[in-house]
Amino acid sequence: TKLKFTLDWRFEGPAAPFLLAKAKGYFAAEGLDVTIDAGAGSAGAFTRVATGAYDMGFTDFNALVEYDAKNPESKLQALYMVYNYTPAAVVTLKKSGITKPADLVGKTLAAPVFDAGRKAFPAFAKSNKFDPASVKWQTVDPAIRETLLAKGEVDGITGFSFTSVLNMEARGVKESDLSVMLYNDYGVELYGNAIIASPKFLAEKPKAVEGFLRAFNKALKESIANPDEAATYVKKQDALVDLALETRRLKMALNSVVVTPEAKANGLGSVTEERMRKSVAETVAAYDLKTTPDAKELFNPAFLPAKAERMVK
Amino acid sequence: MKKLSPKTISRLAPWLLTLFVLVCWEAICRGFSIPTYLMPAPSQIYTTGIELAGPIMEHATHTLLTTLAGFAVAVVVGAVLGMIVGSSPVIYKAVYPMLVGFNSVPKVAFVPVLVVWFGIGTVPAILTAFLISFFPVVVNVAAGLSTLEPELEDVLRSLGASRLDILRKVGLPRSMPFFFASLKVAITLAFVGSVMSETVASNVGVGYLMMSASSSMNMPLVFAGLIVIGIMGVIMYELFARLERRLTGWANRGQNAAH
Amino acid sequence: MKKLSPKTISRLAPWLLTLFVLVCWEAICRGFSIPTYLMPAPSQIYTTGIELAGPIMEHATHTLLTTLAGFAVAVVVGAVLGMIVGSSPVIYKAVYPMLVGFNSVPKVAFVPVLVVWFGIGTVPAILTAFLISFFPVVVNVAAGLSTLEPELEDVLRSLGASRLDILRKVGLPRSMPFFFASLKVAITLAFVGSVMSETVASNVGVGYLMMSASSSMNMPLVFAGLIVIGIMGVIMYELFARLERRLTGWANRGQNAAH
Amino acid sequence: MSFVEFENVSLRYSEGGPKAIEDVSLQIEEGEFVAVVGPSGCGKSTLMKLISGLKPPSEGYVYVNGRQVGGPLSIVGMAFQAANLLPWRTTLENVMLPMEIVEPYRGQLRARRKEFEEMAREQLKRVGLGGFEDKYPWELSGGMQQRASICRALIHKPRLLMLDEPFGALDAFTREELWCMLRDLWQQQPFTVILVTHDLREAVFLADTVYVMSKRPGRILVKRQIDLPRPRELEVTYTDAFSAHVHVLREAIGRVRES
Amino acid sequence: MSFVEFENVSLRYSEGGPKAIEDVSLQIEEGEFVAVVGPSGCGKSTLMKLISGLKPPSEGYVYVNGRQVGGPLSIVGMAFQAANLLPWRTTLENVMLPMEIVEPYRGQLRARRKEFEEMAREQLKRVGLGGFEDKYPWELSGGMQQRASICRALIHKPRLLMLDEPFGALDAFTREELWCMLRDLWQQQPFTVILVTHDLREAVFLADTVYVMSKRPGRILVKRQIDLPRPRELEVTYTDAFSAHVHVLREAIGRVRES
Ligand SMILES: Nc1ncnc2c1ncn2[C@@H]1O[C@H](COP(=O)(O)OP(=O)(O)OP(=O)(O)O)[C@@H](O)[C@H]1O
Ligand SMILES: Nc1ncnc2c1ncn2[C@@H]1O[C@H](COP(=O)(O)OP(=O)(O)OP(=O)(O)O)[C@@H](O)[C@H]1O
Ligand SMILES: [Mg+2]
Ligand SMILES: [Mg+2]
Repeated sequence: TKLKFTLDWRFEGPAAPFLLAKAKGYFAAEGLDVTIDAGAGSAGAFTRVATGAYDMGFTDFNALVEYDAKNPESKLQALYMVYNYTPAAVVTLKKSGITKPADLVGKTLAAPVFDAGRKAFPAFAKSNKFDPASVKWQTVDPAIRETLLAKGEVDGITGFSFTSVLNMEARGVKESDLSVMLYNDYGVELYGNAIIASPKFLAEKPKAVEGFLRAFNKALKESIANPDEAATYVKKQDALVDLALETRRLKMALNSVVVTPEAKANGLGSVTEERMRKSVAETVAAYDLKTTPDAKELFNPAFLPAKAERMVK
Repeated sequence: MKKLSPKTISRLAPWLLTLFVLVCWEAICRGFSIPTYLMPAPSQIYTTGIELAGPIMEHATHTLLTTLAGFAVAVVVGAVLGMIVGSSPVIYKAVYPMLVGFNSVPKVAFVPVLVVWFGIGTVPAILTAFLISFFPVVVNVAAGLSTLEPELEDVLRSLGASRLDILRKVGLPRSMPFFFASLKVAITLAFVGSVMSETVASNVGVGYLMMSASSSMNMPLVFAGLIVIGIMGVIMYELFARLERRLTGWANRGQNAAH
Repeated sequence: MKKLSPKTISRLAPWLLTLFVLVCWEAICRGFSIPTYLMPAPSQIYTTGIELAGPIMEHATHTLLTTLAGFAVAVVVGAVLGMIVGSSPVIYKAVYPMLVGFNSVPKVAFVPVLVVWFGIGTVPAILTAFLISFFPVVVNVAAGLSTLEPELEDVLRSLGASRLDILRKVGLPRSMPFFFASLKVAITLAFVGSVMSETVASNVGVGYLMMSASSSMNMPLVFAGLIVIGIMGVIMYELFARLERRLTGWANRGQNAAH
Repeated sequence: MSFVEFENVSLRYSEGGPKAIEDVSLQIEEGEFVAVVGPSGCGKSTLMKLISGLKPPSEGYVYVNGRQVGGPLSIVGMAFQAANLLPWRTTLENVMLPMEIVEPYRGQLRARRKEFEEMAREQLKRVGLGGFEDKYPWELSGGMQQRASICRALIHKPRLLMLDEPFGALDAFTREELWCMLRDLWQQQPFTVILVTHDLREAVFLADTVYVMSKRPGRILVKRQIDLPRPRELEVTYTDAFSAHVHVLREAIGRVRES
Repeated sequence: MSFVEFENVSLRYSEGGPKAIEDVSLQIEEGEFVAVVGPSGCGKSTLMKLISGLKPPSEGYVYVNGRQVGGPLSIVGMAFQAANLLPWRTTLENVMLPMEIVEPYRGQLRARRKEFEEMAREQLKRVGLGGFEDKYPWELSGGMQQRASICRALIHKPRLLMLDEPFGALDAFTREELWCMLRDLWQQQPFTVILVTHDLREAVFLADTVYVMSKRPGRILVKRQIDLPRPRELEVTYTDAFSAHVHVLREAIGRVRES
């Protein structure tokens, strides 16, 4: 079966499991002929799947919540929660004295308007009991937000933890000089990126979806076990990437948002009903959505591989 | 029914065409039920546009001013550079490859650099608008000058006119049709440049508006932004077209003659 | 020391200028110790470029082909549209505002739509290159035609030539200087368009390379990409310049004459 | 009905502007050789434009070949007052132009190009331009351009040949040579010729009928039959009958100018 | 040294090409009225370009006013063979052109514009173009354009007036009127005139010295002093002395052509 799959971003460390699964023939073993394309952001990837241009994709779960709230009749569903935590984080320089969320009051943060961290910031503020309106935002392109922080022109940024930390390092700021406030560490319940499928594909080729997830799950576990090897598949896909950098990125992603306590307890890819409800509610509040979608509509665990296969240490 | 005079027809034509395009667009959106988040129908865009007219206008004004500033610089710099390039074959040969190379490069790549140097906001947007739009002016002015009929040049040379005189009295008037053609291209590029820069780093402007609308999946608003830019572009064009008609009527004499 | 002939000077000039710019750039980067992540020095870019020459060339070839495809379509469509617009005042009036409006809009906004229809990769890139670069051709061809001297047109009209004949025998040759001027602008825009589209929706091409390099903080590679585009732009320009010299020598006769 | 017929024709170049010619009626038979003389600016060239269909009359009717003239006709060959050679074509290519437009040559051009080119070369040689076939118009002297333009008017053997001051830039000897060439062509196989000239000897030597036009607005004041026997040799210009004709016409123009 | 002096001057338009004029030596005194005649294409216009400094000689030396000519001089007024009026200027503006370039008028233009314009209108009226001041060149007939171009050459009272077939497109009467106008201007306050013409009567009536040039490559074959007493009235053209001069020149040209 042919299957078109879109990533949320470019071929980088976190995309390793997908590329590994393809390169090692795990997809082929399920009878799938998978094409993996790079994306240019969660929103774009999301649209690609929503419009049926792509059969499946790897995108931000919260975008799905927002989309579903605005298009209640959509049958778009998440099937495998890859990032158990949202990678969103507030990053500041330690020397600026901002070390806890409350220190952000009255400060200026830089991020693109579509940044997941920026959009979910009200949830972060609420969990930490300060007024989200008390910070000022500076809208910038992803490419320069870290530059602005490094130059001290803004007090902090929001972004994916693993991306921003590495970007800051490239700008000569060591990880030890940064304070990284991962949302989930500060009381936010949001989920991160999930694998989603277009309604049409889901309805017509359920077997293919199941096979895809099975293959992916296998690859993900392998990646967790041996991230160094997994990262080489990124290099194979795109000769230009810096292998060391992507390996680090992959490891950071796996450690901070994939292999979480919850994932260790319940297995990779799954969600708990309780947290899911809270998470959706948080999103609805933070994004200022008019309706609250049904959590059961949003995540469909039916295609997940057996729990035993998904367990990690 | 009265027959329409050719003048009325040509006055109505752009409106009719616009209407026609809008109707087709609406029909396609409805007919194929294209989802809103992909491509909203004009009616939806209109509703959203009216609803949010206030903020849209604010952002649009900002973008317009930025664009005009960048465009003005581009026209001046472009015309001067074009004159220099167009009147000396050696400079032409020397400068052109560099200019072409520079202009083949997407200007977005420079916006971060500009932002870091000039801070976020209007200055990088003006500079981007300038950088993106001066090239067509250079090319066309240079082309106009270098295709100047030597016979006309000789009229001035025979009077002992200086190179500057020749440029002013023959070169520039002769290049006007080229110059105005380039303005039409340049103004559209200036809009593209400033909007692009606004999407990269700004808290105001249509570029920002579109980014923020698209991040909250409000596609009708994104398209409303696009359409507002388009309309501003048309208005600017109309202004130049008037100026052009006054200044290059001589070159268009064939069109006006009653044949 | 031998004195250089004017011909040698004008052959060396572009190289000297390029060298000069590179030296300045290097000096500025070192002098102000501008950080690499902001603006790498040419020497760094060179090192990176040589190191990764293989993959860069692969991506560049892809971009070049994409660009040329889009550009070719743009030239054909632009020239045809320009002819239609330039030879009828009514169509001119009707179509121009719409075209200007459309071109004031950043084409990036359409890339996602194109992706949905055509998938990511080459087709949207070609289309973007086309969409962004056909307008200058239209404008210039139309300007060339509408400023055609009626005297020359009359030569053909007096022979009972059809409108098409007049277009072919007088209109088009007369518009060649305008047309070539527009090609210079269009090819640079075509590069911008395809690269832009590649940054948004592709797994290959210089645009993809630049995005991927910039997300892994490899700024010298980003700039190497930019420079490769620039060089390709210059090469394309050089080709047109040759063609232009053959086809519009008559218009540039003043430049070649030994006065 | 005559071959060319004017019925009370007037022409205004702009609506409400002054009349360039007024209330002109004339008949020209097929095969007639007509000369038109009159003071500078009286409307002779305008008359030519009306006959060839380049301009529609503001009032009255123009018939050529039994049909009302609604636009340019392909049976016409015209040498304009200014040579109007196309600058992007060599002399030979300029002369070949009618062959590319007018049937039946056009259809046979591909098959018989060599032959037609030979005809063109022959014609050029006859006006003294042998060896200049591959020169561009701006490489020719004024008189040479004029001669090339005469060749262009003749080459396709038009049924109606219109010459607007064709020999004005030529010295007396070359001029007389060309008179004889034209006379011979016409004598071999009569076609209709309308010749505008300021040289009364030329008019009398060549024409069957000479029309004298008044000052602006041009009207036909005198129509004079030249009854000198054919074929005429250059010697006829020294006869008294010839001088008498010239004298009468000269008187007539003198009166015209004073009125 | 004479006012204008040629020392063995040759000119090739292209390197290695044929000579347009060959080994011409001549002296023209200040205040002399010189006419140049010769067959079409013999190099008369070329000679004019050499004197006015529009072209440098390939061999030999050209001196004007005691200095070697290195480029165009501002003491020259030139009427080209083609009228070469600037199409974006009205007739009056075209005539005013030298006032905007040549000192001392240029410096005084702002203060005395009214006065200068009055001069230009006056001059236009004298050549019969009163009432056409605000027309554009393409609204004038061929002869009218030529007359406007004569005005442009005269308006700034040049010390060296060069006229290249200035009356070729005029009828006999207008022509004679302009002869007289030119004669009167010259008589009032002599300046140097070089007149190219094909009309031998014109040459003899106006000039002190007539040069006859050979076929290409042009050489000076005959230099004839016209010793008719000044001031000359039109009646002089009917005298035998006059006819004798014309006859001799005619013979000379006849020989030239046969050689
Ligand atoms: N395109 C035009 N627009 C407006 N007026 C024009 C145009 N062409 C000619 N005229 C006017 O029409 C009149 C007649 O012009 P025309 O060219 O027919 O004269 P002509 O007899 O050919 O003169 P000449 O012997 O000088 O060539 C002139 O007064 C001229 O100003
Ligand atoms: N720009 C040019 N390039 C090349 N050759 C030229 C150029 N101008 C003139 N010639 C050549 O030089 C010769 C003399 O030309 P010129 O114009 O001086 O003749 P002329 O005596 O003025 O003739 P006419 O009486 O026909 O105006 C001609 O053979 C012509 O072909
Ligand atoms: Mg005329
Ligand atoms: Mg000449």
